[in-house]
Amino acid sequence: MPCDTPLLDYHCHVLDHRTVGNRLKLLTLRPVYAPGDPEFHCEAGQFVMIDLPTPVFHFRRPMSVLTTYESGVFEIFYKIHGRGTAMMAELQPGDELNVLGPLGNTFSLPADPDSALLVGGGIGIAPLYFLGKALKESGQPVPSCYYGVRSQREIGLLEPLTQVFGDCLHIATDDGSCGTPGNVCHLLNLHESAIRQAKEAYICGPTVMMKAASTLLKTLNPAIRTEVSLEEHMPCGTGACTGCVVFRTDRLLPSKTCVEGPVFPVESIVWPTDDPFPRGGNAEAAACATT
Amino acid sequence: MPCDTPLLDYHCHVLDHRTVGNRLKLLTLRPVYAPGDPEFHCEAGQFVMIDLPTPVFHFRRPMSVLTTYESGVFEIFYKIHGRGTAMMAELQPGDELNVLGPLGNTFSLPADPDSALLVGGGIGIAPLYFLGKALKESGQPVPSCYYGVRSQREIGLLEPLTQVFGDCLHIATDDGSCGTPGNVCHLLNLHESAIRQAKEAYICGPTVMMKAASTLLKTLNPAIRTEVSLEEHMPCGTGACTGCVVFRTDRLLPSKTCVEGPVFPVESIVWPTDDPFPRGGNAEAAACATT
Amino acid sequence: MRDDVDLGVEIGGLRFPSLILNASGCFNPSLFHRVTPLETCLGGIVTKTVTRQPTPGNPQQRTVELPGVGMLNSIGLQNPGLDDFLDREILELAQYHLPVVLSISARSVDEFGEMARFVMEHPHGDGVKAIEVNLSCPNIAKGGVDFGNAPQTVRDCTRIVAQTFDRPVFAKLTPNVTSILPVAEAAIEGGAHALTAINTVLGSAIDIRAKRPHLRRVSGGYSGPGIKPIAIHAIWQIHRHFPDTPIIGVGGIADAADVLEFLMAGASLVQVGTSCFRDPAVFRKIREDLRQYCQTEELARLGALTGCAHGEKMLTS
Amino acid sequence: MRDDVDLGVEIGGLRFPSLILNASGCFNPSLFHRVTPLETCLGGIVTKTVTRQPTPGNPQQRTVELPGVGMLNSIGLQNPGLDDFLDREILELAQYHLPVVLSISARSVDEFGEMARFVMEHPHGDGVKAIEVNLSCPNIAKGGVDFGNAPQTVRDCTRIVAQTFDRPVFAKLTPNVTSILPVAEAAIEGGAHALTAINTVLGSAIDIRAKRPHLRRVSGGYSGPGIKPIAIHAIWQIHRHFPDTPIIGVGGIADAADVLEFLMAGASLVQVGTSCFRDPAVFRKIREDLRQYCQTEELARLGALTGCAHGEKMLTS
Ligand SMILES: Cc1cc2nc3c(=O)[nH]c(=O)nc-3n(C[C@H](O)[C@H](O)[C@H](O)COP(=O)(O)OP(=O)(O)OC[C@H]3O[C@@H](n4cnc5c(N)ncnc54)[C@H](O)[C@@H]3O)c2cc1C
Ligand SMILES: Cc1cc2nc3c(=O)[nH]c(=O)nc-3n(C[C@H](O)[C@H](O)[C@H](O)COP(=O)(O)OP(=O)(O)OC[C@H]3O[C@@H](n4cnc5c(N)ncnc54)[C@H](O)[C@@H]3O)c2cc1C
Ligand SMILES: Cc1cc2nc3c(=O)[nH]c(=O)nc-3n(C[C@H](O)[C@H](O)[C@H](O)COP(=O)(O)O)c2cc1C
Ligand SMILES: Cc1cc2nc3c(=O)[nH]c(=O)nc-3n(C[C@H](O)[C@H](O)[C@H](O)COP(=O)(O)O)c2cc1C
Ligand code: FES
Ligand code: FES
Repeated sequence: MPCDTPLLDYHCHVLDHRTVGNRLKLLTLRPVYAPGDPEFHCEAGQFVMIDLPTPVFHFRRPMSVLTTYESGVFEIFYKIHGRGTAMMAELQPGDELNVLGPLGNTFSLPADPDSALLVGGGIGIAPLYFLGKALKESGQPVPSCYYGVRSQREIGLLEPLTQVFGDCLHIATDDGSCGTPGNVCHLLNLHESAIRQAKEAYICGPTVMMKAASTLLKTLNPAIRTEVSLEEHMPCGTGACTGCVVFRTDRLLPSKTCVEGPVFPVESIVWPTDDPFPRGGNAEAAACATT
Repeated sequence: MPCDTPLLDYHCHVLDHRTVGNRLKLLTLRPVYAPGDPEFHCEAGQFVMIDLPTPVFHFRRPMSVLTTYESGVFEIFYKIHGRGTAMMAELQPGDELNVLGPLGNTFSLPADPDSALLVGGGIGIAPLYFLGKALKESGQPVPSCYYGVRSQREIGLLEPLTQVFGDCLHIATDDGSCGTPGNVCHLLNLHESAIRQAKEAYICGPTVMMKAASTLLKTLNPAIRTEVSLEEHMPCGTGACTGCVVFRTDRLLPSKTCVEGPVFPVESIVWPTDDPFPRGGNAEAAACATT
Repeated sequence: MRDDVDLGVEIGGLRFPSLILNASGCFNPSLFHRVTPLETCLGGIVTKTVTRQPTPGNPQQRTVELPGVGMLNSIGLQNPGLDDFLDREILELAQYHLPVVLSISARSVDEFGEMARFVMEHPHGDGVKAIEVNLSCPNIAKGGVDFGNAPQTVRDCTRIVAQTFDRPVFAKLTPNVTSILPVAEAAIEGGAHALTAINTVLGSAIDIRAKRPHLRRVSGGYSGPGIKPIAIHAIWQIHRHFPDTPIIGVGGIADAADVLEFLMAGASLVQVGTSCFRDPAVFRKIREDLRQYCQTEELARLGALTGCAHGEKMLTS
Repeated sequence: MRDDVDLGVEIGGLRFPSLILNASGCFNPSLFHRVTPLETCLGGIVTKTVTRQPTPGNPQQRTVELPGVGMLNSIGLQNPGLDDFLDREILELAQYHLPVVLSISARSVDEFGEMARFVMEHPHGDGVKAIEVNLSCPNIAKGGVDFGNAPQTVRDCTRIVAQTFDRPVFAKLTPNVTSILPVAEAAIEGGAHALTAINTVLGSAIDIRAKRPHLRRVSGGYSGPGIKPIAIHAIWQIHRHFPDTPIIGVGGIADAADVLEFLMAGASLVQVGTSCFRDPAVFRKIREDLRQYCQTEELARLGALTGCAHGEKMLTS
């Protein structure tokens, strides 16, 4: 059955755009609605595809929604990484851009928010912040948030995070400039008992970090249900290209991260290998052009 | 021998940019010199290659220099034609752009300026204005200028033209909205005696107009020496691509309009045919890719 | 100005209400339908390429953005297989009330025949209005050389499908050949009702920071604006030599002007692939602009433009 | 940071002080020298393709701008012929103190041999340090099919030049083939010291306003950024299968990052064509950026990058 939930390419105005850390930006967008347009609405874990302000051929950039406000105003928290985000960083208040969304699935709401763990790395904190804030605003207990970054300058959202998570916010920095020195696994190890009590965990961050953190959680608490939010390259974000897939443990065909994800139960996915030239000569196999 | 006259990609500031007619613009550019840079200098008939302000792949656009001032400030008089000139039309005072030049040859100075004829069509008037002004400023008599355009709104430079040519300026408009009704050949026919007395003529405008006008001049005055300034598509403007050629009556190989031209003695060139599919099946001949 | 413009076209007895289709493997009907109802912007739906068995496809990285010019993909024909398509997906597609073109690929000539037969015999098979034979896939019997590379295999694959399937068959040609004419001719001899041109162009890109290819499989299919000149060349040549065979033009189309270029070069229908990744509403925009063009040019039938750049045809409006 | 970076490379005993050359037919030494002295930015000069006799070339329109992706050309090998080149032009080129690579094209295998012999015997012939055999030209004996399209003719043309000419011979390959490997292999068998890849890609474009092709000859050679993925694919494949044969990479290079991509894919030298039309100073910019890269990466020899994306090689700096 064709789904009839409207999905829109929202024409947005930049309301605010500020630097909040080392190459970290906070972008506030206000959708300009045409008559009949549904208000922009989204949930924790979902993302949008941001069109870049250039006539040059490009893919849109997938970005998690950090938070939404009245009238569908929403925020994106992003890191200047390559050419696309560098272009985004030039946006000025008043500038216009197209944002397709909301896309993807959502985190499943924790049965027991009190004991739930949010584990974030770098800009992976965005959807976890959304989840924490949503729980808090709906009057639920706030989960603990474990956040690992390189250094203090990489945090960006310290104030809003503190506002939402209060004492439940735990930060680790590689260089020890804020919170616990070390990576997020060191931090988790320090909170072993919380982990053992938790029923649910939500992880978002770089792949290596998600892999390590989910393994650690599983070791400490074999019964924990962990969801991870994956970051695959997304040419379309709309399930059209089959480019963004993740292989699954429970089925033959890999899943499109943009429509079946980005959130997956960790035990259902096969972590992508980091070896660009796997043994067996795959790298030199004649490419199948259309594909 | 490698020629050592410096040729520069002048970094220019837009000093002024105004609309002077129907899709007609006058662009004033000021070269910003680095230490040691030669001052921008050019002569009647020469042109520059204007880089477009876009990251998108494109060719530069060839434009005649209309006139030069102190410190190498110069003007371009152009018509908004396609995508490149439309982009140029967006330039604001203070904007920067790169201009390679001066390029091409010059008109040969008339032995007898007094009787010389300048015949212009549309934006082809630019190099002729340069020639007239240069002669006047060097204290020589001013040639007659015959200028054909569609209508009054297409003239653009009425005031400067009047200043340079005074009574020697003759205008024809297709719709009769200014000067003599009809095209430039009608106008020339009305000045038969001037044509018969002339030793030299200089023509610049659309190909059909140049072809017709030069034929008329030759008929009325077989001894007249006519130079035409050609408008070929110019990918490089620097003699690198061999794309801008015109076939010659006096040699086997065609000439590059950008380095051997744009000015040619009319009897030495073969007018390009307008038939896109000449008889003989050329159009379907297997293309030679590298070429 | 006329407002009774006909944007449609008929091929092999099958009528497409508009000559704009999606390209195989670059589309998601259910999600795109939420952006623009498909009936209002497409003339038909081309499925992603389906194989006999479910195919998991290639490992990541499968795609690369090539700024300015397009992209590379090496998806590896991921699809749930023909059973799943006919049991399930074809029923979903029926909801859009558009002709469905099934793109198929196989590992041998016989398997192509088997797939066509399977469609004929399946209770939902009549939902398939035409088959597009994707020839850009490796022929296992010939050591993995693509079927599309040689006239003989193009002829054989097309023929077995055309002989088995009683509706129109389109042969989708690869541009990765010395000349497209022998393979086009072979497909026509094999009974193709139309030729789809072009599939992706072989290309590669290196990640200079990582000092390795972007794609895990090194090379992949190049698509997007950068292949448009190659597609136009292919279509021009095919239309010049086989003017009676309709061409479905594809490769780099991003706007209505591109569609006009394809039609004038000789295409009867067009498909839009890569450019809908950036803009899922591109089909609607193209359709609106083409309708506008026909009105301004007083053209009753957009399809009348097909091949008009070849010069010898009169343009009837 | 080191400032003794070596940007040069040696092929078949011939040393190029820098691995950045111009591409054949896209350059004007005398005028570009006025923008940047050639010795300071180029490693050698490749001539436009010269034929035995003067060749007037094709009628206008010869070029089309393809916004964003590149251009088409159908120049038709216009050149004043080998006599003029050796009598006059070679003397002018001598002033730049750079190795001169003569690009040649002929209408038959024998004529290729005749041209090589002519160079050997001409009093100014020793100014030619290498010959690049342009195989993208029609073989009159084979009804106008390009020499570059078939291994046999590639081998024959290369061999006759390599047997006659006592300095390095480069075979310039066309990408318009089903696979570049057989023609690459044929050129190596014929005695090529290096392979230049790639020449232009066949393409076309329609002027939708005029309803006719932009080029008088309809199709032409596609060059510029849009062909870079095709060139990288070709170079990757050649280097993979013939790692001992140096490759001169060409196709869409516009900046230093592009050059790095070509080197890592397997090129030993590169040529820059279309992008110098917009910016004649592009050679200098590329050279400066590459020197900068080597300094930052502590690379003593830029050429050490050749093929490093293939993974099995150690990167020696
Ligand atoms: C569902 C989802 C949500 C995301 N949310 C955020 C967020 O909230 N904040 C944030 O800063 N980043 C987020 N990312 C990552 C972000 O999309 C990339 O950092 C960004 O696309 C990089 O683009 P670029 O042009 O700067 O980099 P380039 O390297 O120049 O991009 C080249 C191509 O690779 C893709 N790409 C490169 N890195 C990544 C990556 N890490 N993930 C996905 N695609 C990549 C780009 O989209 C582009 O197609 C998210 C990614 C996904 C998939
Ligand atoms: C030596 C010379 C001097 C010129 N001087 C002037 C001048 O002073 N004022 C002025 O308005 N125009 C002048 N022109 C014409 C001007 O170059 C074109 O109008 C302009 O290039 C059109 O660009 P576009 O992007 O607007 O058109 P498009 O049609 O979008 O351009 C597409 C391509 O075709 C080329 N092209 C299109 N029309 C022409 C043309 N008529 N001549 C040359 N190339 C063309 C463009 O340069 C570009 O490469 C001159 C041309 C030449 C060769
Ligand atoms: C991600 C992707 C997947 C594709 N999958 C298929 C496919 O399954 N079958 C097929 O015949 N073509 C496939 N193609 C090729 C397209 O249908 C089309 O021929 C090609 O991309 C050129 O058109 P475009 O430039 O508009 O994308 C695919 C292309 C892309 C980009
Ligand atoms: C205008 C033009 C003329 C060319 N002439 C020749 C030529 O005479 N001989 C040749 O071998 N290649 C010729 N080429 C091909 C180039 O040398 C080069 O292989 C191709 O353009 C790809 O490189 P690029 O994208 O950097 O231009 C020509 C290319 C262009 C654009
Ligand atoms: S990004 Fe295209 S299918 Fe997910
Ligand atoms: S414009 Fe390139 S040679 Fe004249």
